[in-house]
Amino acid sequence: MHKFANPTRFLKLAAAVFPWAAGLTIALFAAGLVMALVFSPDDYQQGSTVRIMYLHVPAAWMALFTYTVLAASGAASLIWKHPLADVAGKAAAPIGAMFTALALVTGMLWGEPMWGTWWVWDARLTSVLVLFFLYLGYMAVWDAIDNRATAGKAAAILAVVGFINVPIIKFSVDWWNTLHQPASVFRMDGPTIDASMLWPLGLMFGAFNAYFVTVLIWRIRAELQARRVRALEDLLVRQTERESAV
Amino acid sequence: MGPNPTVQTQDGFEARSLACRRAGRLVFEGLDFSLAPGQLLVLTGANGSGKSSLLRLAAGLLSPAGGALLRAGVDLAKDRDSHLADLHFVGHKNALKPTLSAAANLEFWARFLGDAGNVEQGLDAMGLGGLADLPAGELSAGQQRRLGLARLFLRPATLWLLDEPTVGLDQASRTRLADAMRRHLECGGMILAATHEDLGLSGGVLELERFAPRTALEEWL
Amino acid sequence: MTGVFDMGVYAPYVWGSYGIGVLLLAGLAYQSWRRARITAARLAALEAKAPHRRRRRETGDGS
Amino acid sequence: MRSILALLGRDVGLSWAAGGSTRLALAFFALTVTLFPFGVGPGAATLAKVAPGVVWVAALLASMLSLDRMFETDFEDGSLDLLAIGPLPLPLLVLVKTVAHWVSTALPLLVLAPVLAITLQLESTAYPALLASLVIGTPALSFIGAIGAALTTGLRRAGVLLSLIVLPLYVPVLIFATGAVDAARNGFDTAPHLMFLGAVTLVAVVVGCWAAAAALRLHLE
Repeated sequence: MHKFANPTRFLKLAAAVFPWAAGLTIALFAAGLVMALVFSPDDYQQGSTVRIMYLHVPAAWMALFTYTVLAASGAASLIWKHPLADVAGKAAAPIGAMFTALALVTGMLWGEPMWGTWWVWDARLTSVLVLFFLYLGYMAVWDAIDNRATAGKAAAILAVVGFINVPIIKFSVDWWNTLHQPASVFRMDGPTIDASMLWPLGLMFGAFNAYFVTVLIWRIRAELQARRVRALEDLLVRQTERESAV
Repeated sequence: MGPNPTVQTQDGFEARSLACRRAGRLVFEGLDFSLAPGQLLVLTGANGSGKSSLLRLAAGLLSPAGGALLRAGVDLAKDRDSHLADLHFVGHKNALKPTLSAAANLEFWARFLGDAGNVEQGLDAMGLGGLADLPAGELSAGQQRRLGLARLFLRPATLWLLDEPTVGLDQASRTRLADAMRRHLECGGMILAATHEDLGLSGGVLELERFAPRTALEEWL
Repeated sequence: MTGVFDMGVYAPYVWGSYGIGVLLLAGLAYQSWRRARITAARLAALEAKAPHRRRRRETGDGS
Repeated sequence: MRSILALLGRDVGLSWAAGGSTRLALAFFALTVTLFPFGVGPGAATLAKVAPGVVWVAALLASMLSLDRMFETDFEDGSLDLLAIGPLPLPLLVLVKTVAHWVSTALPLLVLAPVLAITLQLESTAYPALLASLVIGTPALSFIGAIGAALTTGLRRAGVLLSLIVLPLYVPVLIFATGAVDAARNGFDTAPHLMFLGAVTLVAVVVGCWAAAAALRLHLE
C-alpha cells in the first residue's frame, strides 16, 4: 500500500496542515479584500469595475488548476491504483465547479458595463463555460454509478480524457473567436496589469489557493468518514444477517 | 486419452490462494483448488458467495486481487491468450441477438471465435435442429438456454466454465446436457460448474463459503 | 480611503461581484464543513454501537 | 481478421435492419434540419448563413442518439463478456464497434446531408466542403462518443449522462467542421479547417479506443 494511501495516516497529516491553511485563507482574504476594494486605484478606462478582475482572474485560474488536480488524481487512480486518488478527485470537483461558476458570473458582471450585454462570446469566457460542463460531466458520473470503486475509476477516465481535450478546446475556441470576432477592441483579461494592481491580485491568488486546500481537506475528511460509515453499516447488515441465519 | 492421475497439474487448471475483489468489495480469499483433465468441479454456496465471480476470474474477465490461477502450470496473467483460446464460458445470459435466427447467432460466434466451426453439430447436440431459422427472440427461455449452451459444441475446448447451466431446462435437455458433459470429461475435458442441481456426474465439490473474507472489516476505503 | 464609497456608476457591478463571490465561496465552505461534521457524528455513533468489533479490529489488521 | 469482419458485419447488419439505429438517426437528422426554417424563417440569406451549423449540429445529435446502444445491447444480453474474452484485444474491439457505429449512422447522414442542405439554400460552392467536413469529422463524433457509451454502459438514465459527457468534447469538431463550410461559402481556402478537423479526429481515435476500453473493463467487473 502506498505510504499515504492509508487513510488514518492521511487524516493525521490533514489535521496538521488544516489550521495553517484555514488561518492563511482568512488572513489573505482579509488583506486581499482591503487592498482590492479600498486602496487599489480606479482604472482610467474601466473605472471601478477593474476591481472585479481581482475576483475574476484568480477564479478562472483556480478553475483550470482544480481540473488539473482532477486529472492528476484520475491518473494516479488509474495508473498507480492509488485508493485515495478517487476520494481527492470527488472532493475537489465541486470546488472547481464553484470556481468556474464564480469566474463566469464575475466575467458577465465585468463585461456588461463594457459592452452593454451580459454575455460576450469572448474566447476566454467561452472556454470557461465549456470547462464548467466538463465539471458537471465529472460530477454526474460520480452520481450515476452506485458503487464507489467503479464510480471513482469511471470519473478518473473522464477526467483524464477531459484534460487531454482542454487544450484542444481552448485552441479551437480561440480559433473560432478570431474567425467571428473582428479584432475585439477590448480583451477580456483587461488592460496590462500595472504594479499597483499586482498586490491585490497576488493576495487574492494566495487566498484562493489557501481556500482550496482548506475546503479540500474538509471534503476529503467527509468522504473518508462517509465511506467508513457505509462500510460499518454494510458490516452490521451482514452481521445481523448471519446472526439471524444461525 | 483417459484422465492421467500422475500428470496431476501438468495440463490441469488450478488456483493458489486466490482472492477476488469485485467493484471494491472482497468476495473471497485464500481459495485453492486443482482440476485435472477428466475432472468435474462443482461450485456451491449461497448467492453472493462468489460462484459467478470465480467463473469470471477463470474466464479471464476479472484479474485476481491476490494469489494466482494457473493453466497447465502457467499463470494466467502471463499467458492469457492460450488459456482463452482453449475454453468455453457460458454465463447466466445466453449472448443471443433476438432479431437474428438461431443459426445466425451461432454462425456469428463460430466466425468471431476464429474458425467456421460447425453450427449444425452445435444445434443438433442441444436438440435445436428444427429451429435453426427461427429468430432467437421467438424461442422459449429453455430453448434460448439450449442455444446458449450450443456454443460449447462449436469447437473443441478442454475447459468448460458453466454458470447455472441447467436453469430453465426441461428434464430431457438436462439429461442431454449431462450426457454431453460426461462425454467431455471422458475424453480428457475439464468442467468448472456453478449449479445447485445434481447432474448425476461424479466430481469434486468446492464450498465457497469456506473462503469468505476473514478480516472483519476489510480495508475500508 | 476613496475607493470604497464612491464606486461611481459601476457600484452595483462591483458589489454584485463581491456579493456573489462571498456567497459562493462561503456557501461551499459552510456546506463542506457541515458535511464533515455530520459524517463524523454518524461515524462516532456507529463505532460506539459496535465497540467490541472496533477493539478486535484494532488488534486484528494493522491498518 | 475474420473476427473483425464477423463483428463488423453483425453490428452493421443489426443497425441497418428494422429496429436498428440507422433509420432512427436518418429520420431524426432530416426532421431536425427541416425544423429550422420554421424557426429562423425561410429567408434564403439567413438560412444559408446558418446552414453549416444547422446541418452539423443535427448530424452530431443524430449520431449521438444511437451511441448508447453501442455497448449497451451487448452488455445486457451477455455478448460483451464473450467479446471481451474473444480473440480481439479490448481496444481493437472498441475500434471495430466504433467503426460499425460510424458506418451505420454517419455514412447514411453523409448521403442525406447535401439533400437537406439544399432545403437550407446552402450556396453550391459549399457542398464539397460540407461533404469533406462530414467525412473527416464524423469519425471523431463516433470515437469520442464511444467513450461516453462505454462509461455509461449498464447505467440507468444513460442517455442524459452520455450527452453531458460527450457534448463538451464535441466543441472542437463542430468549430472546425462548420469553419470549413463557412470558409467555402465565402470563397476562402478550406484546407486549414479540414486539416485541424483531421487532427481532432486522429486524437479522438487514439484517446477514444484507450478510454473506452478502460471504461468497458470497469463494467465487466
